[in-house]
Amino acid sequence: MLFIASIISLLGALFLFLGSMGVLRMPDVYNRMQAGTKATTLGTMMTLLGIGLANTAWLPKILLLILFVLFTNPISSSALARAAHFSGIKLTDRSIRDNLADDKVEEQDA
Amino acid sequence: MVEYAYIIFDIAYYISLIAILLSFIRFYLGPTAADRVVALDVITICGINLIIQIAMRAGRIVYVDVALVYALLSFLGVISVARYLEGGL
Amino acid sequence: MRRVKALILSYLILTGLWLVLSEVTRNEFIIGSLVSATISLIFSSRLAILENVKLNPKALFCSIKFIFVFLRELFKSAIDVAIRVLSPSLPINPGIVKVRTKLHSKLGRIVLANSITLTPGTMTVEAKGEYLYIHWIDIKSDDIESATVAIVSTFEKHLEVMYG
Amino acid sequence: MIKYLLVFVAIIGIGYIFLPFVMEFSTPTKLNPLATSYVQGSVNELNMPNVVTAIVVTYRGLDTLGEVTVLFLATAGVGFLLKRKHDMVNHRRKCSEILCTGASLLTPLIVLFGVYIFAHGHLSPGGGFQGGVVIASGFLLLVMANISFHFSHNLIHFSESISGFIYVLLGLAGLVLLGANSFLDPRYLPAGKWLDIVSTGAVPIIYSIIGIKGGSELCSVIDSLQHGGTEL
Amino acid sequence: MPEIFALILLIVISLGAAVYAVFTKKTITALIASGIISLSASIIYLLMAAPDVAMTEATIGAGLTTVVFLYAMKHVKGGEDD
Amino acid sequence: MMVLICGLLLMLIGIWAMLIKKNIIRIIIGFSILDTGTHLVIVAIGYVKHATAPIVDKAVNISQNAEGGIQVLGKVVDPVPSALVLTAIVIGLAVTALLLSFAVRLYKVGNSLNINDYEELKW
Repeated sequence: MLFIASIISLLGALFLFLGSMGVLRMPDVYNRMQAGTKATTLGTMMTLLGIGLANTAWLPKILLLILFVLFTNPISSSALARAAHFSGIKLTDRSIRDNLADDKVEEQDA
Repeated sequence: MVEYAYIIFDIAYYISLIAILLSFIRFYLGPTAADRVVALDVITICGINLIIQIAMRAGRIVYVDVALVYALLSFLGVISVARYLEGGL
Repeated sequence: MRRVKALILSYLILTGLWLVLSEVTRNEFIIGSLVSATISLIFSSRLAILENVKLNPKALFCSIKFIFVFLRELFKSAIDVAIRVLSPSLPINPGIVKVRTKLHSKLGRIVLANSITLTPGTMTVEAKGEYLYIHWIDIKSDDIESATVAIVSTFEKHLEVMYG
Repeated sequence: MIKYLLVFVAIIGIGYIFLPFVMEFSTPTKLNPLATSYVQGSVNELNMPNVVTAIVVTYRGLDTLGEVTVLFLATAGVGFLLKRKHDMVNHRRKCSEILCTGASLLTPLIVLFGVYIFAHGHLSPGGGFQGGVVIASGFLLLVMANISFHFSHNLIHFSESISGFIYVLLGLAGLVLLGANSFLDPRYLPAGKWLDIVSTGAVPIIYSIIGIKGGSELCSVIDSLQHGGTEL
Repeated sequence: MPEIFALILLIVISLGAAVYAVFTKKTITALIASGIISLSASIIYLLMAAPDVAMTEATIGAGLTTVVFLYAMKHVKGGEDD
Repeated sequence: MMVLICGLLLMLIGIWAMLIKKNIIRIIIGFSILDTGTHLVIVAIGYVKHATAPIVDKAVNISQNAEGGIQVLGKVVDPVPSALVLTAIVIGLAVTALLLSFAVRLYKVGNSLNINDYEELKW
C-alpha cells in the first residue's frame, strides 16, 4: 500500500516537473498557461493523493484540498488569459486564427 | 518494499523542488507581466505540494491548514493582477 | 420552492464541509450547522444559482459517469502536454476559436468552462452568453459547428442531464 | 553618483553592526524557562493545546488589546486620508461570466473557512487575526468580480464598534468574576474537555470577537482604497 | 536531511526575488516579486515550526497585500514615475 | 542560522530599496520587504533544534503525573516570538495601507510620485 502510494506521488511530482518545464519552454503566454494549468493540476492531485493514501487519517482534508485546487485553478487561469488578451498581448507568430479579436473589431464598427 | 517507499517519497520531494526552481527561472525571464503571473501561479501550486510534503515529514496534521489557505486564496492574487491588467479593478 | 431547495442544498454542503474540516462530534455539529445556516441565509441571493441542480437518480448516475469521463480527459491532457513539452520541435499549432453551447444555467456553464480548461489542448478565454472563446493548442477545424463537436460535446451531454 | 556611494556605505555600516549578533547566535537545543512555563501553564491551567493562542489571548492579552487599537488607528487614518467620492461613476471593465459565477460559488466557502479558522484558534493554527483576514478576502473577491457590489458602511462601522466594545467587556468580566489582576483572564467559563471546540473558557469567544473586528476593519480599508481619493 | 535543501532553495528564491524587485523597471513586476517573497517566507516559517505565523503570512500575502498596492496604483495612474 | 542571515540580507535589501528609489510606491515595496526580513529574524531566534510546533496534540510526546497534570516531554519551539510576529504581520499590512494612502494623497496634491518633487520639508 505504502509502495503504491509512493509511486503515485512520484508520478505526480513528474507531472509537476513537466508542467514547469512547459512554462519554461512554450513560446507565448497562452501556451504557457495551457502547460501550467493542466499538468500542475494533475500533478498536485496525484502527489496529494499519494500522501493521503500513505496516512489514511489525513485523507478527508486532502480530498478537500484537491477539490479546492480543482475548482480555483481553471478559473484563475481563464481570467488571466482574458486579461492578457484584452491588454493586447499578441499570440505567437505560429498561431493560425484569432476569432476573439475579429469579434471585437466587429463590435467596435457596429 | 516499504523501505523503497520512503526513498521514492524523497525523490518526489526533490523533483518538486526542481519544479519550483524552473518556474522561478520563467519568472526571471518572462517578457511581460502576464508571464510572471503565470510563474507565480505555478510556484504557488508547487508550494502547496511542498507544504503537504513537509507536513508528512513532520507528522503533523495541523500544517495542512496552511495549504488549505493557499488553495483557497492563492487565486485571489492572480485574479487581482489580471483585473488590473485588463482595467477592471 | 426552488429558492428553498437552493438554501437547503447550500446548508447541507457547508455543514458537510465543516465536519470534514474538523472532527465529527456533537458540539462541532451544532456550531457548524449554526454557522452554515447563517452563511447560506446571508448569501442566499448569490447561491440561487444552485437552483438548477437536479436531484433525480438519472442525474446522479450521470454525475458519476461525468467524474470518470473528466478524470480520463484530465489524464489524457496531462500526457498530451508532457509529449508536447518533451518533443524538441514543440509541435503546436495554436489559435483562438469560437464554439457554441446549449446549456442555459450558469452553474452548468461554469462547470463546462472549467472542464474545457482542463481537457487536452484547450483553454477557455472568454464566455459571452452562449458562445465560448477557446484557445486551442492544435487547431483541427475552422467553423463553429465542427469545433463544437470536437471540444464541447464530450461533456455537454452529461452536464445537460445534471444541470439543464 | 556620490549618493549611491553614501547609500552603499550606510548599508555596509548597518550590516557590520548587526553581523556579530547573527554570527555569534547559536540555535539553542532546549527551551528557555519562560517559554517552558508558558507551555506548561497553557496545557495545565487553561487546558489549551495551542500555546501561541494562549500567549496572544491570555498571557499577553493587554498587548493584543493595544495591537487591535493600532489596527483601528491605521484604519481610521486611511479612511480620513482618502475621503469617499460621492458621485460614483464606474469605468471598470465588466468581468467575464466565469469569474462572476465562480466568485458567487466560492465566497460562501471562503467565509465558512474563515469562521472555521477563528473558531478553532485554540486547537489548530490560526485564530482571530487570520480568520478576519480570510473573511475580508472573501468579500474582496466579490468586489473584484461584481461591479455593482458595495460594502454597507453602516454595517461595517456597527460591527467594528460593537465587537471592540464586547472585547473590552469580556476582559472586564474576568476582572469582575475572578477578582483583581485578572483582566482578560478567560477562566470564568468552564475549562471543558481536552481538544473539544467548546473548551478553554472564554478564549473561543474572545478570539471570534477579535476576528470579526479585524475582518471589518480590513473591509473598511479596502473600501476606502477602492473609491475615494479624488476629493481633497 | 531533505529539509535543508528546501530551506536553501527557498532562501535563494526569496533573495533573488528581493534583488529583482529592487532592480526591475516596472512597478507591477516588483509587486509580483514581493508576492514570491511572501510565499517563500511562509514556507520558511513552516520549516521553522511556526504554523501560526505561516498561516498569517499566507492569508495576508496571498491576496490582500497585492490588492492594496494595486488599488493605490490605480489611483496614481500606473505608478510609473521614476 | 541560515534563516537569520537570510532575514538580515532581506532587511538590508529593503533598506537599500528605500534609500535608492525615487518612486514612492517602490519605496513602500522596499518597506514591505524590510518588514518580511524582520519577521524572519524574530521567528528564527525562537527556533529550537529538532523541535516541533507548539501545538500539543497526539503528535507531541506528553505524560500524565499523579495529580492529573500534563507534562510536555516532546521538544517544542519558543511560542513567544511566534505570538509577537503574528500580530506584527497584520499591523504591517495596515501600516502599508496607511503609507499607500499618503502616497495617493500626495499624488493628488502634487501630481507626481517622484520623491524629489516634494521640497517643502527639505532643509
